[in-house]
Amino acid sequence: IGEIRRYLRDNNAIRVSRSLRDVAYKALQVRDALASKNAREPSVNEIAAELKLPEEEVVLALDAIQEPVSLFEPIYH
Amino acid sequence: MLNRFRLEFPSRPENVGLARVAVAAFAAQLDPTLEELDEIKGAVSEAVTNAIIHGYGNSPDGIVIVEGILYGDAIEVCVEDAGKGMEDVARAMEPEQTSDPERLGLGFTFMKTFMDEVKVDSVPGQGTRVIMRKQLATRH
Amino acid sequence: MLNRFRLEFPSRPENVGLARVAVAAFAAQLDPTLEELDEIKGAVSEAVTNAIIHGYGNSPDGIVIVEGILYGDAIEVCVEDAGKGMEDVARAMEPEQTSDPERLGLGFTFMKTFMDEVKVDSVPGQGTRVIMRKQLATRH
Ligand SMILES: Nc1ncnc2c1ncn2[C@@H]1O[C@H](COP(=O)(O)OP(=O)(O)O)[C@@H](O)[C@H]1O
Ligand SMILES: Nc1ncnc2c1ncn2[C@@H]1O[C@H](COP(=O)(O)OP(=O)(O)O)[C@@H](O)[C@H]1O
Ligand SMILES: [Mg+2]
Ligand SMILES: [Mg+2]
Repeated sequence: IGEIRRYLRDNNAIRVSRSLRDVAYKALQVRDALASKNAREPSVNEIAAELKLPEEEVVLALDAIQEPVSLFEPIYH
Repeated sequence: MLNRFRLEFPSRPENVGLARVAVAAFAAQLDPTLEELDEIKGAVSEAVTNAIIHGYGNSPDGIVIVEGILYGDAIEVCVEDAGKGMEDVARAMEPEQTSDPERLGLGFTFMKTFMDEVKVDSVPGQGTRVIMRKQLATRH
Repeated sequence: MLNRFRLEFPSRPENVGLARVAVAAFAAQLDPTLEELDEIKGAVSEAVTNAIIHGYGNSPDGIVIVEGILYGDAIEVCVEDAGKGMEDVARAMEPEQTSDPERLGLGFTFMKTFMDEVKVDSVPGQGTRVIMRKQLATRH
């Protein structure tokens, strides 16, 4: 059982589910914390490491709280 | 068929994450639950990892193709490689079957657990195509 | 060239998000800041939106191709359609130039602001290819 659990964790097959919004807001909090601590913008890797998540999961989560289409121009009027 | 995509990338381990989130962003169009989304992502990780390590023997020069198709409330995901293929697919899909003693041989078992249907076409020396389908709970 | 991908999908507005996430997940391999990531995503959104609404005139039957290539600390993103193309690319790229009076005509301006280089190849009646490159700040 322990071996399977480790396998699952290492292979990212199962993780404790956190909502994308939850991850995104945590990522933004961590970004602010790291930015003031290091006096520079943190990278996605640094934020992901802090959250113990793969970086592409952070990317996916951040996109989920973004506008659905073009940032600047609506696709339909 | 409502929508579809096709993604191609070299067989590098860092692209497993790309495949996983591309399928997740696509599946999100069906408004899945978080759990359904994690299951789809888990199945994609297993299939793409297999293409890279078994299909191409960890060489970064192969091409992996991931396709997604939406049908009503179902998603179909295909993962294809042009790698070494399998002699006996039915056997390879059994739990704890692995050609690598360091591995657990549970990849196909997870794919079958996470998805409703898993079909595998494989030709030795030519490659493998894994076709997975999942029906999402209708909430509309 | 370190890594690359190719993504194809039909010209449906819901696929703008798929393209944006795929490029962002791929760009994450270069370890960008969130700001760099947002700029890349913004540029991709504009180019893919243009392919859908201008290239294919909002018809969902066209195919949009998005490619990403990593070179050292730079990323190149190409967005291609086989739609109606442009007669005068230089003019279309000027700020506030639009063929649709309801739009702002700032898409190319944003692409040029967000990325270091933007090149456009377009043939009337054949299609358009937008090639964008961004050098990321080196932090290693
Ligand atoms: N794409 C593939 N190409 C060639 N062989 C494969 C492929 N996918 C799976 N296999 C074979 O099937 C076996 C079982 O796969 P899996 O259940 O994922 O277990 P594991 O990856 O832990 O070995 C592998 O050990 C390998 O021999
Ligand atoms: N992929 C494309 N195919 C055909 N025409 C295009 C394409 N992309 C842009 N254009 C033309 O260039 C113009 C300017 O584009 P852009 O700066 O994004 O402004 P907008 O989309 O607001 O019109 C568009 O109005 C359109 O006429
Ligand atoms: Mg496996
Ligand atoms: Mg535009």
